Amino acid sequence: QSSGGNGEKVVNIGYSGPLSGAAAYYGENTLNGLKMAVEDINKEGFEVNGDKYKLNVVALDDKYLPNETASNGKRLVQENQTPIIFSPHSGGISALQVFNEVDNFIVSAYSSEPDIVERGNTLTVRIPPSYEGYIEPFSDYAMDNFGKKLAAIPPVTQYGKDWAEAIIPYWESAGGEVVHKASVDYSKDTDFFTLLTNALKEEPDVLFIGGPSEPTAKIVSQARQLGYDGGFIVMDQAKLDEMKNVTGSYEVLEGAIGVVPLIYTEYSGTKEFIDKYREKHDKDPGSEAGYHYLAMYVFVEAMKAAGSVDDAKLIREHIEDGLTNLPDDKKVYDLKHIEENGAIENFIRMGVIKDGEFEEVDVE
Amino acid sequence: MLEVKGLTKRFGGNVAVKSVDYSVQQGKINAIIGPNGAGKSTFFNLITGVHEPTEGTIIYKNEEITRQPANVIAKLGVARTFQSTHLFEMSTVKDNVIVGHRLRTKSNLFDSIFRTKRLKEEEQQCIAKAEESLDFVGLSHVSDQLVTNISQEEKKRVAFALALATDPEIVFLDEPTAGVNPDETDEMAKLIQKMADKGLTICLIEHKMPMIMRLAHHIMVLNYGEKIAEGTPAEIQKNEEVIKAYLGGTVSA
Amino acid sequence: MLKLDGVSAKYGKYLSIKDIDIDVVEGEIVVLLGANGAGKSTTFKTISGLLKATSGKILFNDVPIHQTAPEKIVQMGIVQCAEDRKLFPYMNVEQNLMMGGYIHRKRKAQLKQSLNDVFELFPILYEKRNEAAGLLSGGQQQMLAIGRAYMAKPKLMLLDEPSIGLAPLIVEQMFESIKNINQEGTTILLAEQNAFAALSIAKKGYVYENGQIALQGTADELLSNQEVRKAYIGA
Amino acid sequence: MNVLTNKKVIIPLLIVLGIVFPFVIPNLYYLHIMTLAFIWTIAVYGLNLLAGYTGYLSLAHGGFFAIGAYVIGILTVKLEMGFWLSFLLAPLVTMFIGLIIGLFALRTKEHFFAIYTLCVGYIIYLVIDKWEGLTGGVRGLIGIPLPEAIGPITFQSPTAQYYLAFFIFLLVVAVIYRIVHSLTGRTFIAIRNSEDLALSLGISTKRNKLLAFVLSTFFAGLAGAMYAGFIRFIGPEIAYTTITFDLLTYMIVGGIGTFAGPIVGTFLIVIISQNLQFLQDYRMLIFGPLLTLLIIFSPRGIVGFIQMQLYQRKRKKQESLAYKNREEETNAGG
Amino acid sequence: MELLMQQLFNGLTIGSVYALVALGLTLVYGILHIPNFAHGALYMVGGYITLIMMTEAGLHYILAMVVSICVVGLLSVLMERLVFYPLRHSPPIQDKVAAIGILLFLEALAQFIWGADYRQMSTPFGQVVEVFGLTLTLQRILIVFAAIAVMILLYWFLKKTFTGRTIIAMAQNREGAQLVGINTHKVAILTFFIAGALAAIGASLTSPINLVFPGMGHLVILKAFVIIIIGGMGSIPGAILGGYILGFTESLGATYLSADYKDIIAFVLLILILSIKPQGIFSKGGV
Ligand SMILES: Nc1ncnc2c1ncn2[C@@H]1O[C@H](COP(=O)(O)OP(=O)(O)OP(=O)(O)O)[C@@H](O)[C@H]1O
Ligand SMILES: Nc1ncnc2c1ncn2[C@@H]1O[C@H](COP(=O)(O)OP(=O)(O)OP(=O)(O)O)[C@@H](O)[C@H]1O
Ligand SMILES: [Mg+2]
Ligand SMILES: [Mg+2]
Repeated sequence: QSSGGNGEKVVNIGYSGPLSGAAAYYGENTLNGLKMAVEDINKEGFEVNGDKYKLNVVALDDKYLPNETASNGKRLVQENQTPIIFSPHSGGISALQVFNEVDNFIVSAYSSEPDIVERGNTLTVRIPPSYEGYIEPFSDYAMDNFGKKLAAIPPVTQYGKDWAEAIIPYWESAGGEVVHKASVDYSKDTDFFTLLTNALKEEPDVLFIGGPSEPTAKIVSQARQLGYDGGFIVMDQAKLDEMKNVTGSYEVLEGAIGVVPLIYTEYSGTKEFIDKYREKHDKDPGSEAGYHYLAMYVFVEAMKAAGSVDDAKLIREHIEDGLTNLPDDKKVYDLKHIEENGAIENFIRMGVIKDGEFEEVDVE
Repeated sequence: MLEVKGLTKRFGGNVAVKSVDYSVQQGKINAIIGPNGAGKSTFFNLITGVHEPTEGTIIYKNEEITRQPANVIAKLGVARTFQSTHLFEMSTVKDNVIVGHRLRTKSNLFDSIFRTKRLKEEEQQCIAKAEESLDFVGLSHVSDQLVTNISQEEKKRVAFALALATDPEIVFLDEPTAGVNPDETDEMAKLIQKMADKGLTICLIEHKMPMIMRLAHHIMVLNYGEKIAEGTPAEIQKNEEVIKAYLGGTVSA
Repeated sequence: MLKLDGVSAKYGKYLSIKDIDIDVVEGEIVVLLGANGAGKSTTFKTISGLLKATSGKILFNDVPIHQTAPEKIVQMGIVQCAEDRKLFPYMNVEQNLMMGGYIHRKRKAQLKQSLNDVFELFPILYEKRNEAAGLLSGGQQQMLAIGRAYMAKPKLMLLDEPSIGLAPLIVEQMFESIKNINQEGTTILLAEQNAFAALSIAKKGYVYENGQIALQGTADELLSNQEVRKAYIGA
Repeated sequence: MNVLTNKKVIIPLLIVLGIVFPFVIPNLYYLHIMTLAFIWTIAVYGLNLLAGYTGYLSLAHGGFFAIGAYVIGILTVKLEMGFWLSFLLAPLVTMFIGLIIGLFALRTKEHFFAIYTLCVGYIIYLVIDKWEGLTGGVRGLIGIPLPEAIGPITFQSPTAQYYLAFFIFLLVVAVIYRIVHSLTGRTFIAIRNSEDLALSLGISTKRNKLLAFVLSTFFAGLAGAMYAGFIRFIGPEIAYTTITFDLLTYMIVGGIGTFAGPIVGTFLIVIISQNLQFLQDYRMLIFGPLLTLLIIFSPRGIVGFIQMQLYQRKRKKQESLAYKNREEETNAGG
Repeated sequence: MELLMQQLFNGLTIGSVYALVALGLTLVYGILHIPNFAHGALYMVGGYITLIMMTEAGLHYILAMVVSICVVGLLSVLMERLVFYPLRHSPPIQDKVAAIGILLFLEALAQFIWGADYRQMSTPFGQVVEVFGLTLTLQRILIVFAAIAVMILLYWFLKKTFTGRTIIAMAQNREGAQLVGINTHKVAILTFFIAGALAAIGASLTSPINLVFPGMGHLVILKAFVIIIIGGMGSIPGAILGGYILGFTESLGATYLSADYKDIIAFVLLILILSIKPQGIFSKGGV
């Protein structure tokens, strides 16, 4: 940490994510959340061991390429002494995990890729919930309301594959049938007529889809054009509210099951965050912004509890305290606790579109 | 030494060379003439392996070489020049010619990387050959100049030197003096004569009749791909058919 | 008709032609002689605007043209038949010729007539009219290039070594054709290696040496000049 | 000749610079970037051998780079082979695959070859991306081990890894130097000049083109293996066309077909693009035009530009000398 | 059977767009003799301009498309004047890299101005129609017919008008074109304008059934390269035929082979064709 102007010290927080190229939009959203947290925190600053600190985000572009993340990581740690580096993609996270224990920094991982916390890396904190909790409730609801025939069209990403590999066995074990399986590459295709024609010829009752919200919404509307009237299981990456912006109304999305969008979430700190975000960016925040906002606060609390702003190990040990000490008005989400492997446990919530309206459905 | 039998080349429906029988006289200057589009260049290209013949055989030193690729034919001792000279403009004349002797060397990648004795020897050999050839064509004085800086006529000589560096026994020259003024044409003719004197067999395409008539020992005339006459310059000059098809009234001009 | 006044031009940094003065009177055939690389083609390129003169003036019917774009110069009536022919290799013979008449594209009948004239001049082109120019033999391409220039019906035709690579019979015919074209009223500036033939049909000539004009005179003067005879006629 | 262009001065100077570099930098991040630059340079040298000297622009180079990386990755991670043996095998396997592809690819020429190889590169990427069982798919391969110690030398520290990369880099530069300045190199250049002419000079263009192609894949594979050993994590994106384009850019900026070009271009751009990082998402707004401008004003790259300047200075000297002589002659004659 | 028909129609739609983009590329190839990587960026800008004209300026879809055609056409011309013209004498690899530079710039610029997110374009032709049991949207029918109309128009222009011929002439020999009195600057400008316009048309037609985002040109352009190679570089009929061949192979391949390997199909097709015919199917150069 370095000294700032008036006796305050500055802690650099590292970020390496896609700020240009195909995934830039996603990268920007994550960075927005992080930056907003830092701005808010810096209004007052925070105190660790009697010293006053402010935060400074050092954000580097890695174009979604792990090797660039690795270079960026080296740079952030060496030049800016960042105790924490945020990375919002699993490739980058893996690349950082190669040396984060040696170079002594926490990887703040925004990815629900299970591998990330299963490698025994002691300085990784996974922010978002694992998707595994969604499998059961989503499937059950879909099967009960629409029928047993599922066509799976997940995106080609690792995330999509993992989802598919989790949901298909469950669907089958619950007595359902998978009638079609293919994957889509959203970085290459945004017209899905060919794909859907093939999927729909099997007359499925439910479509399993997902990926970035916009192309996912596109799949829904094109499926409707082709006469499909069943339900949709939407992977947690896509958000129903964002999908509505593409389809124009929730009517088209009738029967879609997905995670509860941030704007329909009502924890103690959610509203304030949403309002602030809207004002600043003139659009609704997605969960990636919310989680990054939240995570930064958790880290600050952990630093306070640890009594250190630069000892990564110590900070990691105090994440649990960070979660506990988190002020209520910052609770964009209500996080439960951090597990041994670095995964933060979370509540599972699901929503559906019914009669043209969003509706939260109880899980359990 | 080189003989072709029934040589034919079709391009699509076009017959560029039509069953030509011909044999090159060793150690002599053999000329091939004929109207434009008669198939002379194609004839050369067939022998030197640039094009594959449609029909016919080519025999060189009792060995059939009909469908051999150009590089194999060159190794057997058949060299050629092109009408337009492609040289590497940004390197020196000598560097351009050195590679001409590459076909007589054996060094491979291994030799190059470890700079073996063989490589060093062969490099010397190539350099010596290049110098010798440049000397022969009278270009020693420009051997260290970049090719961009030498004159058109000198470039033509470099092309000759390149051909000579391959250690050929027979050389095919396709219009070596096209666009060269009479004064320089004479110089080139002398060079061709000098090559023949050295024991090389020459095959020559030219439209410059005075030069051909003076240089050539033997002339073949092609017209529409067919051989219409063959013989000494004196015979050809008198041949009615040749006059009608090709020479017109300017034989003596 | 055409007047070059102290024209110099260069490729890159080095002067290729220096202080060239040439005067072509309407209706004449004028010959440029010179060794390879002496600067004849460079002069032609400068006249037709492909190369910009670095100094000096070029006047065509008293209008300065040394700053004019090549296509404007063509429209004014100067057409060059270049040494390396510059044909459209994938177009067939007839299309090449029609492109030659580009500036007269509105006058369909005239183009048809010119086309027939060219075919009459070079019957072989008629035979090959549907073949791609790039596949013609060297000599055939040369004829096509001349034919294409003819299609533009120029007032002044620049012929750069038209006899290159042509069979003797054809050369003879070609000089005949040049004479005919000239007699129909086209002024001709001709660069040639074949000095004897060229001077026989020309009115006057210029001899180039190292990018400068070393000698000039009427055709007869040049034909009888010992040095010229020795260097360019080979007798 | 200028001191700075004298080989006898500049080469030892650069080597010394390379050796003392780890001692003069403020932190290890510089070492990381420098090590990467060495690795990229090796790949660019491979590309230059084919595109610059032989005249065949391969756009599959990123793919071969990735093959090298994946071979070492698969051998060490999946088959748990030792690092050094895998490291040895990686470029060889790449070369072998290169040989097979080259046999077909080299039937084409010019743009056909460029696009053909572009497609080959893309297929390599897709294969790596889809063949999960072998390559780990999108997830990639994690946990490539460090090189085992050789006697007392260990490769744990970034400095040791830097010296290892530097050593291999020097070796490659020396080998490339010998190749391009030998009969083999002359043969390649002859092919670039004119294949017809080369054939008529008795050069087997087929064989030599294949040799150049295979060599170029060898260096790509070597660089890929070094990269995998250095980053220790690989994903399919290293096979993507962007890598090829990066390599191409390094080569062109440095000077295609020049000996020093790959080094100059790679180091320059790697350093510039690190320095443009502060621009974040707008850095391509600067980098794109910069690249285009450079190409417009110096098509033969930086090294080509310098060579041209030197050459023209020399020529001017000769010219003015010759001109003077001529003046004198004409004066004497007139 | 119905499935086959539906997929054939899908192939026809995709193929029409491919053909349009490939046509622009092939035209430019004819003049520049380089694969213009920046063409994909033009396609992308075309999509954005139409979108912006509709959302911000409130223009009708068709009007917005006209504006887009003009803007992208001019952008393309600008590119020629500022970059490719100065580079006309340098070897082709240089142009390629310069084109990559432009591509990087335009993408960054688009992201800077319009953001990196996926955007949706609405269309007045969104209606779903059933024809012979096939489900089509009007927009898709529009794509097919508009593309075919544009292609016929272009073909007629190039082959039958003197102005069109000048493009071909210049492609084959720039100086030769000057010597017959063609203003090569004008022709180059015209060509690039047409190429840009084709990219804009292609993008504007497909955007309503796709999404608009900075990277939208990537794969399209890669496939367009495949097409012009298959069709013979610089060949107009080749580009059209190649576009449809690819469109059909993809939609049928996705149906009867594997949807996951749909993208590989194009590239494998190319490798196969070039391995057998190294010069492409229509192996003559020239437009
Ligand atoms: N690659 C080719 N494809 C098709 N036709 C060709 C090809 N090469 C040559 N031809 C045709 O073959 C015939 C003979 O051409 P060739 O070049 O051999 O003539 P030439 O005798 O050398 O004529 P010139 O003296 O004018 O150079 C010509 O009609 C030409 O159009
Ligand atoms: N494109 C060019 N770039 C650089 N230098 C050139 C170029 N064209 C010609 N030159 C040089 O300009 C000078 C004059 O050449 P030019 O072509 O005008 O000669 P020429 O009299 O027409 O000769 P030839 O009889 O060979 O046609 C020569 O030294 C030549 O090397
Ligand atoms: Mg010939
Ligand atoms: Mg000339």
